Amino acid sequence: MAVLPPMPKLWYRETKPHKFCPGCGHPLVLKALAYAIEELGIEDRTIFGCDIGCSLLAWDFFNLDTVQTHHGRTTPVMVGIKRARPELICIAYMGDGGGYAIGSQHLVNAAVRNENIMVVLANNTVYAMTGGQMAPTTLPNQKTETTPYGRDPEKTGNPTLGPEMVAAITPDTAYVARGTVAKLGQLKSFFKKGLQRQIEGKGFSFIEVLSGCPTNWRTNAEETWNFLENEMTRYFKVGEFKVPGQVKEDKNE
Amino acid sequence: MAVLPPMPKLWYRETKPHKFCPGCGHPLVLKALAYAIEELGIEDRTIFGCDIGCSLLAWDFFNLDTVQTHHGRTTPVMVGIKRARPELICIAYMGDGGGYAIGSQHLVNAAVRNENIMVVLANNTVYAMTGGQMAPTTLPNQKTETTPYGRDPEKTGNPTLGPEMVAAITPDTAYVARGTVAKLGQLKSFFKKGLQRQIEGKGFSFIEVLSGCPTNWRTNAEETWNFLENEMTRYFKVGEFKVPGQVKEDKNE
Amino acid sequence: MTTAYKVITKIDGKGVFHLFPELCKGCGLCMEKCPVKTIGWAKELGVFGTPVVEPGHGEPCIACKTCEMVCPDCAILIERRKDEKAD
Amino acid sequence: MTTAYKVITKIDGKGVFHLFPELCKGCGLCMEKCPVKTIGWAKELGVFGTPVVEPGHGEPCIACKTCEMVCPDCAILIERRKDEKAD
Amino acid sequence: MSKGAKIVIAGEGGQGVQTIANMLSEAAYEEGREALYIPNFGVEQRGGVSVAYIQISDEPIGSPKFKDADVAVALSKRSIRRIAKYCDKETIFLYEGEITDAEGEFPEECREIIKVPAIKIAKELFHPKVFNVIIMGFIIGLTNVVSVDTVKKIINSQLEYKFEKNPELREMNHKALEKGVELALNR
Amino acid sequence: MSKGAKIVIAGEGGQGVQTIANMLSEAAYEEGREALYIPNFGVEQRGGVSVAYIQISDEPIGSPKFKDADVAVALSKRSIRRIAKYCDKETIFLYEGEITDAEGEFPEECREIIKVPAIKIAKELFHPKVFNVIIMGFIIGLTNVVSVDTVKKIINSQLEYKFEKNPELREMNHKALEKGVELALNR
Amino acid sequence: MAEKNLEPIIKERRVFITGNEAVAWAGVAARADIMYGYPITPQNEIMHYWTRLAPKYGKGFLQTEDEISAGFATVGGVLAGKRAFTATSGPGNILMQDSMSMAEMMRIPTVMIITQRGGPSTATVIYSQQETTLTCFGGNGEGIRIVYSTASHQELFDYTIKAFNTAWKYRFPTFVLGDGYQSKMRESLTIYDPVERGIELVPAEPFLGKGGVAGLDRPPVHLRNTYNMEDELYEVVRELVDAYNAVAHEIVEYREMETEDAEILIVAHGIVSRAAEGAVARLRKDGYKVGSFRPITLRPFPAEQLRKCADRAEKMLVVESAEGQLKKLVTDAIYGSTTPIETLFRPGESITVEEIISAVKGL
Amino acid sequence: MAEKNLEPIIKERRVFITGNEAVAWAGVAARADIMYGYPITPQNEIMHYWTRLAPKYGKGFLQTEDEISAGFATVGGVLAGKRAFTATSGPGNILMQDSMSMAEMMRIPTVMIITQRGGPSTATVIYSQQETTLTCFGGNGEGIRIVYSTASHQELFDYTIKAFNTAWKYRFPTFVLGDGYQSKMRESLTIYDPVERGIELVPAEPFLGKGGVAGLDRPPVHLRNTYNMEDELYEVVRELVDAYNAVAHEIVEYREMETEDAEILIVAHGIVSRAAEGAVARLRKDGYKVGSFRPITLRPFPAEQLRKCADRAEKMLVVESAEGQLKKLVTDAIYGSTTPIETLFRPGESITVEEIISAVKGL
Ligand SMILES: Cc1ncc(C[n+]2csc(CCOP(=O)(O)OP(=O)(O)O)c2C)c(N)n1
Ligand SMILES: Cc1ncc(C[n+]2csc(CCOP(=O)(O)OP(=O)(O)O)c2C)c(N)n1
Ligand code: SF4
Ligand code: SF4
Ligand code: SF4
Ligand code: SF4
Ligand code: SF4
Ligand code: SF4
Ligand SMILES: [Mg+2]
Ligand SMILES: [Mg+2]
Repeated sequence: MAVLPPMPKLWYRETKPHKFCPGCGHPLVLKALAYAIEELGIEDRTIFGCDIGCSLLAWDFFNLDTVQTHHGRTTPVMVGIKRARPELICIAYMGDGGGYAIGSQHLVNAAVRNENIMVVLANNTVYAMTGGQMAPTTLPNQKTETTPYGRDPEKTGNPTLGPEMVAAITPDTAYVARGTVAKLGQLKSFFKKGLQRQIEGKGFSFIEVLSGCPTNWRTNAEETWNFLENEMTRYFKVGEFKVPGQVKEDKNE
Repeated sequence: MAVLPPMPKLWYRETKPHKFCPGCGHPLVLKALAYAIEELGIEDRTIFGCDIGCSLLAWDFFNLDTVQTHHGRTTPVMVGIKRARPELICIAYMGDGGGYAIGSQHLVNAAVRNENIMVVLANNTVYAMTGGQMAPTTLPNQKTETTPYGRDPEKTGNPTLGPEMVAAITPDTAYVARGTVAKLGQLKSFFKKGLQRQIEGKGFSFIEVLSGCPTNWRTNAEETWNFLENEMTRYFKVGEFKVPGQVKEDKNE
Repeated sequence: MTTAYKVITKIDGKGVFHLFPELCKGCGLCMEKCPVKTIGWAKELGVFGTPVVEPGHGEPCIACKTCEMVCPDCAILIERRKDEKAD
Repeated sequence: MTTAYKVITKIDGKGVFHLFPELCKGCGLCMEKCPVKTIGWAKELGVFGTPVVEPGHGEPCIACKTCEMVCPDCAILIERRKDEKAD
Repeated sequence: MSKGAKIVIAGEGGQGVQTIANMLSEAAYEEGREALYIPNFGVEQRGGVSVAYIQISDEPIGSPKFKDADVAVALSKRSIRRIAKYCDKETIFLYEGEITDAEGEFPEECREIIKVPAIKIAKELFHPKVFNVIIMGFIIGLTNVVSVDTVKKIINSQLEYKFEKNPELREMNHKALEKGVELALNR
Repeated sequence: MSKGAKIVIAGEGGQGVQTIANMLSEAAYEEGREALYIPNFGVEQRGGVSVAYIQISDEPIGSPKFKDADVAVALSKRSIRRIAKYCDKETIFLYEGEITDAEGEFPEECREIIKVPAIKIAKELFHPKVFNVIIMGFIIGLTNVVSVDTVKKIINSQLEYKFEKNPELREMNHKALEKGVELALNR
Repeated sequence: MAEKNLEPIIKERRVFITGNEAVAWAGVAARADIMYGYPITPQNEIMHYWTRLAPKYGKGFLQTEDEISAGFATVGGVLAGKRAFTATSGPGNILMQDSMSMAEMMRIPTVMIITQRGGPSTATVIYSQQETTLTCFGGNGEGIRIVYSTASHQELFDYTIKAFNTAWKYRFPTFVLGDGYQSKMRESLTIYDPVERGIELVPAEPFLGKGGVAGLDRPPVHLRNTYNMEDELYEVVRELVDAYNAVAHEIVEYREMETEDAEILIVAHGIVSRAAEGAVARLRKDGYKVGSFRPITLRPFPAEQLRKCADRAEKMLVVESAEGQLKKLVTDAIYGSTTPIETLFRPGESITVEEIISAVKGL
Repeated sequence: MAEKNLEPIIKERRVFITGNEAVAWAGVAARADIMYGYPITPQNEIMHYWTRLAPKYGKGFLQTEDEISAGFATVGGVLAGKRAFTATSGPGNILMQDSMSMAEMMRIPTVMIITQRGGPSTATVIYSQQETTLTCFGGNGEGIRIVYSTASHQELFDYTIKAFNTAWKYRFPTFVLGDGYQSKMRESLTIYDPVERGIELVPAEPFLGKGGVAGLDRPPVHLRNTYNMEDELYEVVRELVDAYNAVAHEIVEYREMETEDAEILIVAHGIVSRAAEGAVARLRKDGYKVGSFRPITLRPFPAEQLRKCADRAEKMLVVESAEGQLKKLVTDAIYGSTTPIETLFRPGESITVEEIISAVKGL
């Protein structure tokens, strides 16, 4: 038997090597996601939607019916699909720019309405596809193409804390977590929990993933891991923010 | 001396009686706001911006330079003004539809960036100007023109909790509160605190106000007060959510 | 900028109840909030052709000014009848 | 749908290190994560014309499969040399 | 004028302008005529003058609005100005009898200006609320554009829910309608 | 061909295509000529073939892209296909000497096809990294479109920061450039 | 899609309703499955009626957070294989152009009802024909779409049904253009079940989620609207344009009145064409040789048909409640014709029979 | 706005830079105060250079959450009396139309740079002329705006400066149209300080926050874009259109080449006009009587000027990297002319001198 690359079955081989840069975090997210879907056995009814941003490079990534949408608009497209055909499992995949900036109204309102879809957001602290501008998640003092002297929180605020925000506005049945490509096993389990919610018709799940962008960070492998595991985690706590059943916050009513 | 109506000095008399319906909450919000501005003595540099929604009826309401913008776009217009002329005090006035639905990306991102403006949002649980459709704040089971059989939280989620959300994403220097037209004195004090933040250059303030819409609620005066004071407050807690200095939540770093 | 307003003045309890019919839209919010329920419909018509309000329909006015405060149209001005302080 | 892939197989410590040069983009992520630092640059070139990786640059491989997991391109397959269970 | 009519009615919100406009057009539709009724609307939910444009015809109807009303009706003083522009020298202009000091606002040219004391008569004979039905009757008497019977049928079906609670109302409305027609015929 | 030239260069990201394209065009600008350089770009940040279009002329330059390159240069195998369409019968087609088995991809018609063993020579005489400079020299030798001296000046100013750290690099780059010119002249 | 149930979905009957109500009923009649929408005057009552009808007919509705979302959710619904539609106006129409550009690029058969209001900007909620250019060519594209401009409640009903058929048959985004008057006014029309009348309903089919395991039973569907190279894109757009042009002649619709011997040709669309036809009728009585031409499809435009009438006439009068938006369609369609064009432009305001008559008399 | 400081803000010099860099420098030269923007290829480097230049020249920058916000924030900046501008492309251009419609309605002198990319939809990030219609007529309005279509880096620089002057002088939203090639390519141009060259900079003035206490020292400023009645709106739009038409002749710009005796007239705008002019030069050498006409302002369009040339020619060839967007401007401008129009449309793709030559030869 020929030795074959250890690719998830769900990865569409005809398009591999994929289009992401060397060392990119996106394919790692998509690896964990593939395993989660395979383990749940929902390949036959899962629809994948990707945003504009480097996530668009995943438009032909999976053995899944896939639609590449517009910058920030993957959430409404997937909501539209889900509302039309609730039997489909819908996953919206986007970057931090797509989810927290231009598409934030969709994220917030899909969360509030408890839409029965899963949103996966790759947080790489920059607008990667457009060449490394400031994103809502850019760290204080981080240099980007539009903060050439470092992001000044006095002028542009602190990084957006997405899962924290979504947890604050979703009902108890929702699932909200932040994973990282540095912990793929954990990430897979987060995805499975989120998808499980959807399978059960229990509503919205949101998983942010800390993800590397060596190209725009201009980092080598060591620096990439360091930024991911040490710099980013100082602001972005990895873990679960809302697990159905485990109610943390006090609630009105 | 002729007896004169007890109007705030800041109300522009040429346009009174104003254009709001009998019993509307908007003018009560604008009464408290007027007193707050007068008491702070910032009439000479305050710019008022109103949204499309019944708030647009305030386009000629005040003795203040005023701009009526687009539905949901008052926040960015006021941010644009403030960034261009930081010496001006900028107040963005909008409804729950304008702020939590179509303009939610602006609200969220202005909050995260800690823009040095004040956003005032009148929550009347409906899209009033367009004739009473469901708003993000419509109460469970509340009948509206687009939820003719009552809002079903299973299908469209629970009411948006705006100040709770904004408190979750703003820095400690921000001011976040929810007032009600049923407590005008308290409301005025919330406005003053928010404006004080801005005067000091300390950043974003957000005040949601529970506000009546007898026209679309189809309520008489008694029912209006009852809905405002009893129904709405079951979901929407009146009070301060973020007062600089009084840190409540645990924070990352 | 001082425009002259028509005013209907009625005295009740401790209060001098000034009502500006060109402003009153007859919403009734004041009525509901009056602690002594003295406010009721008058026969005069307001700006929208609907009845305005007047005191004298319940216990005497205590000049608490609640009605003045809650009127969305600033159509009521309350003065204390005696030389008590107004606030 | 099974495409044949070129493979470079090298043995190191407990591991059989299969590297697929048509997939490896030479990012080095695997190298950094190897607990025994056995991964280093090879002289063979990968899909982008940059060097691929190989074992043998540090302590012997313990077949932990970390490199396999962290490779964004699924360019490494690790097999245990002995008849130990693979996972 | 029995063939068709263009009618514009204006008044304050709450005076029942749209109600009678709707009934008139619905009656014409019921009689198999072409009818088009368009309410005015603006950004405000309430306040402001309420205007209704009605066209009844035996031929397809063109633009929903028109500049040459056959009948123009003003129910309140400030509504006069809003409809004056729809009047030409063929227009019969009606105004409510309680409107005073408004001569300056009247349309510059029109065939006839008629004061209709509908509120007064309604108060005297029926109830102030049905003054708009008297006006409707007056319009019918004037134009003959729909039959009184059809309008009664429409009144019955549209106000059914009210009449159920209070059957005397039916009679009152029918009477008011007839009174209006009578006023027009005896003008 | 001294008057002007249309040059298209393609290779893998990292081979230095845009660097030499930029230098060539900047040199022409420096010499007071009209010059236009446009890099290709797509949605991907990396990966994919990197293409550069250069035009140097004494007259105003029209479209930034062209279909009739004077010189077309392929530095990697899969870049050949990307530039074949810019070749016509006047085009001189250059390809890097290490490319093998690519004959099928070559442009259908062109004036001349030349293999330039730049990588080999760079490895032997200098350092693999300067193979693109040899290519640049070859283009200059072929077209004479800018002077070697100007290009050296541009190399000096653009790589200043590198040369400061490692002064030998300057000499190496200059030599590589000259070697390229020489190769072209002796072809 | 064809009904098992032999009962007509709507009992054929004559009704006296508003245009918005007619559209909601037409949606039911067309077997639309789901509506996505965001409130905006004057289209609101389409949603109001739909939300009342939807549960009775087992249909879906989602009120989204804005028009951007409504447009993209509609795209999603269609991709999922459902007869999805939306409705909007004015500023909402602007915001939906982004999703409609996507639909244009990917040939997604969206259906959208536009009830024009005054412009530019928020302007008025009442009426205009100022969204003609926007609806025909909005977005960063080439207007590869179908636009029906309706003039009566009957047409609103008929063309809303037809829009679903056209969209699914040709796979171009399809628009039904109306206006605020039509939305709010009441006039009579006949509502009916198209199936009962023998009108075949073109079935909807899923683009995504076609069944089977993607990559196992069939190749996965991978849809995109982004390309890396300009020549790739050119091919795509060329194909789109060619496909569109190839079927345009099947799609064009128009209406002529007394054009045979018309010396003066009035051109108008939508509700203004009713005033134009009214004017023609009256002017003919007065002996004027006037005719009218009304494009029903604004995209594709009945160019050849208009050119014929135009060439016969001595003068044309383009009449619209906008500042030359129809005129641009006309001049582009019949360029080369030498019949002079006069105009009556009333941006944001209605145009009456009388005004057209006096404009014609003043020519 | 005039400088106290006698130092020129930019030392006049010849540079070899990208178009995006040229725009950023032009912003500085024009004394722009603040830029609001959202990333989109190919305009990104305008922001990149601006954020590097801004602190040095005491200028502001805000990266907003989307283009909707960037457009409306620009409106805000202008209302506050600052020379504010923004830049975008493609889908971003669609999203900014809402704010530009507001600017159109309220005569807010916004300045916006458009670097066209492929369409429809996300398409490509590279190049096109497919945003011509969108930029000229986007939104629910009548295109009451000024659009300069540039063809070189020098023009990008010159017209960006000019745009601020035009905008503030006439108070119409003003657009500088470029494309992705121009954004990314390098060619030479001269940058300079317009003040030093004696170009007067029209001062900006606040619409809001004019000083004094509103309602005490002066009436408050109350700005709106919403009206209650259609006749009110009609008056507003009429006034806008009239004001625009009255000054259009002062604004129009165009460029002719060899049109005097041209039998064939090539019409092209933007960077394609360079290929057109190149083709004319070469064809003339071969004895072809060819000329070219290039509208520099697409809004207002140099209609009379083009008509003159068109009437002299035997044939016209409209050439554009879009499917007839320029052609529609042309046919509307010169309707009545009988010179036949042939076309060379390459939506989303560049057009070379050679292609134009062979198109002309094939006529
Ligand atoms: C409406 C619109 N605005 C802007 C863009 C340009 N754009 C494409 S990708 C992108 C940034 C993507 O950043 P993010 O969402 O963080 O994804 P990443 O590339 O970092 O994975 C932007 C702004 C666009 N395509 N459409
Ligand atoms: C882009 C756009 N979409 C929709 C509308 C229509 N619209 C006007 S007001 C309004 C609702 C306003 O509701 P809210 O913001 O809650 O204010 P309220 O009237 O309740 O005070 C809507 C949807 C619009 N003007 N513009
Ligand atoms: S630019 Fe960054 S995020 Fe995009 S593919 Fe490359 S590494 Fe990944
Ligand atoms: S509709 Fe409601 S919110 Fe609007 S003015 Fe009337 S009462 Fe106030
Ligand atoms: S002042 Fe107080 S007591 Fe007197 S009428 Fe008003 S609310 Fe009633
Ligand atoms: S609250 Fe004001 S407007 Fe309402 S009834 Fe009382 S006095 Fe009149
Ligand atoms: S399996 Fe583990 S020890 Fe072996 S090379 Fe990979 S990471 Fe290193
Ligand atoms: S992680 Fe994968 S792609 Fe990167 S160097 Fe290692 S094997 Fe190659
Ligand atoms: Mg990102
Ligand atoms: Mg509301």
